[in-house]
Amino acid sequence: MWRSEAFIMGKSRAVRSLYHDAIIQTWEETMKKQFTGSLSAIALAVTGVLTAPMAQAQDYSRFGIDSDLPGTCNFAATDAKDYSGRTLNIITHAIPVIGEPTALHAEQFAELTGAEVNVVHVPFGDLFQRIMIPFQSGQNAYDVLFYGSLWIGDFNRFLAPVPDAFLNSSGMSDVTDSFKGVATWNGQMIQYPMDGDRHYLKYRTDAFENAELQARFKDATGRDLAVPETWEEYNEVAAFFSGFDWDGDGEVNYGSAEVAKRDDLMFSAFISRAAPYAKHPDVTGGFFFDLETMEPLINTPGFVRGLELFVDAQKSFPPGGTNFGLGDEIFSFGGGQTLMSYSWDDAFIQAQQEDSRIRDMVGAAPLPGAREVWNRDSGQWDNFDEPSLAPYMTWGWSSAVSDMSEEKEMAFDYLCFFSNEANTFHDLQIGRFGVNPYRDSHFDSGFWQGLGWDASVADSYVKTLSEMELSENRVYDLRIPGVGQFMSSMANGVAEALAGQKSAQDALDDVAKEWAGIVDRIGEDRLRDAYANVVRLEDNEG
Amino acid sequence: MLTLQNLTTPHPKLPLSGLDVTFEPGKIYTILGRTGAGKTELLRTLIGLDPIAEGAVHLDGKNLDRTPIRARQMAMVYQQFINYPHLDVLANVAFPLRRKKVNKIDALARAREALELVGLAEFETRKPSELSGGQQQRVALARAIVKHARILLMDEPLANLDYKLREQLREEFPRLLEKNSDGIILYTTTEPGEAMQLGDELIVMHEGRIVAKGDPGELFENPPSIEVAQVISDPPISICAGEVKNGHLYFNDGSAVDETSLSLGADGPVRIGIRPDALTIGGDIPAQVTLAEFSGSDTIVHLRLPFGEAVMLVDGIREYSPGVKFGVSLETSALLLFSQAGGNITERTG
Amino acid sequence: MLKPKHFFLLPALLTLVAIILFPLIFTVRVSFSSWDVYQAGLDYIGGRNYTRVFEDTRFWESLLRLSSLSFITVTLQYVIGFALALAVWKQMKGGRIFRVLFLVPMMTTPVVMSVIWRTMLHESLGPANDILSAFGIGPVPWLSSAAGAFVSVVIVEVWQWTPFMFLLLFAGLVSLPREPYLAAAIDGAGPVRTFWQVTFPLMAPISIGALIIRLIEASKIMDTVYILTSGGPGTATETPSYYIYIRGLRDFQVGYSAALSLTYLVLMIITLTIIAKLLMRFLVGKDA
Amino acid sequence: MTRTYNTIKYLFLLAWSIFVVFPFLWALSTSFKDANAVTSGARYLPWVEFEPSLQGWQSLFASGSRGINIITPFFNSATVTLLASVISLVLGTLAAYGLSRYKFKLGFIKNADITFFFISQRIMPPIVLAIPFFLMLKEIRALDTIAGLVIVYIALLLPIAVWVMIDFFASIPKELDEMAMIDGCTPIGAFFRVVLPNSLAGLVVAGMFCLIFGWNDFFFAFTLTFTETQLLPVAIVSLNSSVTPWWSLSAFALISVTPLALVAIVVERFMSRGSLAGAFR
Repeated sequence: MWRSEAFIMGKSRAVRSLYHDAIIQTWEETMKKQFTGSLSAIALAVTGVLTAPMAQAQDYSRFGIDSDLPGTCNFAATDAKDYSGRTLNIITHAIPVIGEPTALHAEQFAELTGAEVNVVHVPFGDLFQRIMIPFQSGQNAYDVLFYGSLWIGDFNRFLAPVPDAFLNSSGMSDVTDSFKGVATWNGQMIQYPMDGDRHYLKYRTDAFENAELQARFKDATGRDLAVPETWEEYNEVAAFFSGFDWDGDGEVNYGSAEVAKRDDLMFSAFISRAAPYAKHPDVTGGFFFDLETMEPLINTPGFVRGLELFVDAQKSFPPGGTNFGLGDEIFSFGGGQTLMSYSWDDAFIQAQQEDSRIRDMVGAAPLPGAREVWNRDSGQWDNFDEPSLAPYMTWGWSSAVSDMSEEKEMAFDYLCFFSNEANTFHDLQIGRFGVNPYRDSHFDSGFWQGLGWDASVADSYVKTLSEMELSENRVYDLRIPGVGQFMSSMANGVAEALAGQKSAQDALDDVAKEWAGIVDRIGEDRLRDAYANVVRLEDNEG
Repeated sequence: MLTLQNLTTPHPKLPLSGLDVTFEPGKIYTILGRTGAGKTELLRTLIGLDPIAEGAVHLDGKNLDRTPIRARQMAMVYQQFINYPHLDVLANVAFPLRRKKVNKIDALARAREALELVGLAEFETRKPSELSGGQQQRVALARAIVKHARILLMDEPLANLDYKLREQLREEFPRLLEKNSDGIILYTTTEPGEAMQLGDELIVMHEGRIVAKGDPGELFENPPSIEVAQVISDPPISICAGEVKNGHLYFNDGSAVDETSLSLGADGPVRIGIRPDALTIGGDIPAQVTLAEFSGSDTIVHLRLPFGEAVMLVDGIREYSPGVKFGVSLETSALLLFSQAGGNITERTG
Repeated sequence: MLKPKHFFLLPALLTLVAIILFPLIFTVRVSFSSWDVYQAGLDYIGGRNYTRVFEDTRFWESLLRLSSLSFITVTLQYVIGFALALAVWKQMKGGRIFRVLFLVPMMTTPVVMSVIWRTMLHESLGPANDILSAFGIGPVPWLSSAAGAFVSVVIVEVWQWTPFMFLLLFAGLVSLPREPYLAAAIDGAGPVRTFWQVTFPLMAPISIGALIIRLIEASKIMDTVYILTSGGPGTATETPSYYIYIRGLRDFQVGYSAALSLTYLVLMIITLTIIAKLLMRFLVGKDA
Repeated sequence: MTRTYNTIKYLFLLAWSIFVVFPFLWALSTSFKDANAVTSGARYLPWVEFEPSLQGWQSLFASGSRGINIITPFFNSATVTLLASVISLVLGTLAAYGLSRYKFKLGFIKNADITFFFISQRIMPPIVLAIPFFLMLKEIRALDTIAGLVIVYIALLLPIAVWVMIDFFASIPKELDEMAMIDGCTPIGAFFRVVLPNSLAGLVVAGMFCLIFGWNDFFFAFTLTFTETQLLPVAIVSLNSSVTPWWSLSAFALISVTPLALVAIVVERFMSRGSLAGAFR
């Protein structure tokens, strides 16, 4: 059914080189032929009635898709629109993650509708300011924005709500509730879901299933080797597998690759590690802050424990591991250097590339949990027999339309087209695109097996992801104004602890102090209003 | 006619103070003075490069203070060999003419003529940097005279040349400057010989003031003051302390000068000037060499005499090691007498 | 009254003032406001931002770090640049190739070259440790230890900017007058004495210029830190401009970062002026 | 003695040359790698140690979604850099000449202060100016345009031009321009007819610095444009996604260094002729 990504890409590359010439010839004819059809479609679009036009026997395989799939914004529907002479400006992440599909679908959109579409690609670290400066200065710079969904707390004032027509689109109704929640602010959907991201554990099955290594592990620790269920276990396993060549490729292997570089998303690695210790399933009313008082909870024992374990894990990092950015982590795990890693899908997908040395030697599992969880209501550690998990729905990519845009309709049309059924299935298959499951229909092991994955790998992948959707103890990003300040302050404290400049407690105490300062400056009430949105999601009220 | 009235400049180190002097066309004025006497400053002020604090410069009665440099009808030759490095020799010389809107053909013709005059005709396509120092200065000279400026200013034009070239060019000057003979030529130098030889009139400067002006020979013979006496002779006139007592002249070691051609004034201390050629080897004044140096084909010997230090000029190149002692004699008829204040009080009988 | 001298100066001066005046005044104004990510606007909050700067140990630590970083890098650049210039000064075989080669690093984009360096210093995938391991050294924690990260930044800065020193010093050497060397040769001075008594003093003015300009540029060091270490590990390589960048554009605390910048600017101007005077005194032996 | 000295000298030169060249060789090698070749440890020789791939180079010339096409950014960069450099050079040269030949005084402000004002512009870290410049360009509707960037780059480059040219003019004897005025030039004419033609070496150096700092600026090109006016360094970071594409960046590093390496050859010419610091000595 589904062919391997490489095959499809190979095909699409060949097609691409051919179609450019062909398209130009056929385009004018097509335009003429469809002139009347287009007109009616425009009329429909203008009146805001978005229905799939009659299924035409149109072949869109030149766009690299197998076939157009039914859906509100499919190729045929988009083809029917005419935006010639109009311009759409898009800001997105660097190529390839999100950036490549943005550009790809922009090209397609331009070709189908006649619009001029400009795309600018920005590295993650500077994306926020590139969007924020024009927002704050009232400059209408971009119509469509792709960015980290956690910034909704800062951006919400500048975004256009998703119109009803799109809320009812076929693609949108398939989006899982948690990702609809991510896109919603004060009950209104202002982000357009096009990606689902979360952290999960990746590990090397070849090592865990190796009888000799299992025996050696047992000798050394007295415990059976198993995929870690708590972070203590994670550290222990990682430490054991550090410093020798356990996969026999001639290079020394290590236990854990983590994003530990301060300004490179390290904050989300830390949250993943700390969440199970700090997020008590029975405690409501805030994870980062006490919603009532807006007191920072960042220096409470749960977080401190998480940080101590993070610091401890460093001994299992590969050389340079304490300065790993996401890219290094992907290279390290995806390249077969390390036993385990946890972050977004990228490293997993990298490992599963067709030419990968460790293809089908990897497994996915939920992030480790904790057997002891800090209960801030009672002020003590509560014990759990089964490790308590606290899946971190770490920021995923999201998209939105600027409220200043003068081309809102076209902008939403583009986003809807971007995430139409055919495009989404195409994008999901390509690891480097960074588009990950976020619709109910994506949690299907058969789909991934179709890409050539082993059934066991695909099963563990889908199971892991969908279980997170079901968890009642999820942690969300701090989606409030100034999230960048909070996260950078936290990352700085964590980095100081990692570097041994401060103890975990001292570092987080200082972070808490800074956080209190930020709350003072931004205003407690403003933050509480925003944070309530997050707490509602976490407390499963949203 | 170029007139300076109480010309005073604000130069922070070497200001001119209160210069009053008139220059007449058709004459070469040599301005003699030591380094730092204000000679260059004078020329620069005349041409408008340096500002005036007080007083004025008039050309034919017209105050020049509003006249831009380029309109002052003056030409200048610098001590440094200043030519335009990016232009060839011919273009260098034609440059001022072209600025005066002389058409190109005429300008080049006149430039060639000037180059001919300075003897560089065959070098016209070279760049200045490809010429020797003397040749470079000839180019600069050609560029200065080609303009036929009313006033030609020459600021120690020979100072940076070696001895031989200097001699050679100096001898050529009268011929080279012939074309400008209806103008005013101001020529500064530190060398008395040069000043004597070239100047129709000699001006001596010292510390920003004009201390003497007049016929070169006359000034040489009878310098009006010690300041003048010291610069007007090369090697300089030596000054020793002395005293007039009872109608006799004594050096301060008590030795008497028995000279009847000098008429002496009242008793009291005086300063005695000894020209370098007044001393000759062989005599009964004990002398010890402190230093000997060559100047052209002469030898200048610095001596320690019983009554002070003095300089003696000896014909020819001679070796005198410091410390050597011999006797010298003094031609007392050539002595000059100055008051303590520095004024010339020499009076000669007969 | 417009004189010719104004014709020369004013176009540039007015252009620069026109371009820079608004940003400068704006920065001063905004430093007294609470402009932040949640609200853009020029309210007035007095000197609160400056009080915060004063208490911000991270900023002051970064300043200290910068002073040692720029002192070390600029000194190394100067010494190596001078040595290179002396080495290729006299006619020699292959001199041209060397000279062109030595200039090239300066021509490269720091952002991009820092990425290349980062790959070279990658502790398990890069050639630096690979080559050192052949000599039995390492693995060196280039970017993951405080000392290593500091050294890495120094290496990259030296690589990138020694050419600048080389260019200026070589140009200076070539234009030195000959006479003092003849005199030194007559005195029988050896190469070392000639260097200290003739070359070095003659090169003093150009040295001062080069040092000052490099200090100015080095104090803004940002691209290298950003790419190589992101200021880490911990805050081990965080420089003021990188810190201001984090506060200003990452955290988007526009008001506070303006206060930081102006404090930094004033400090830099004072420091550089003092350094310039000291250099003058030591190298030329007179006051500026 | 001389032999030993020469040996040391050549060893030193050789060592430094290797240090200088190594990153480029490494970049050259890396530009032909793919993710697999990169993640399998340090590899140097294509074919021998890894299977070369053209991925890095292709991504720089691919159009649209497959990478970036650096042709347009290349010309944008060239246009902005050249325009800003030429304007800065013209204005800076005039100002430097004025400052080196005339005395200015406005209250307590004198030449040295004006010179310092120019040079001090380089002390300001660029980050500080990002937002003010953004607002300013917004007012004059110059955001995301070549013109806007040129304006900002002038502020960046003018100080460099002034600094280099002041030093240079100090080495030209002032008697030269005086002579030109005596020979009938206006002060302005003296500058253009005599000083300027003899300033080529200084202009080359100042021009070189302008080109370097303009060509290599990343920050303003990044902050003050949206989608229309992409410059080269900004285009390349388009590829810097969560996986740092060592291969594309390496290929790009080699491309971006080429135009300025040619400048290095020109500069070396002037440098060796001894005409850079003092054309008249």
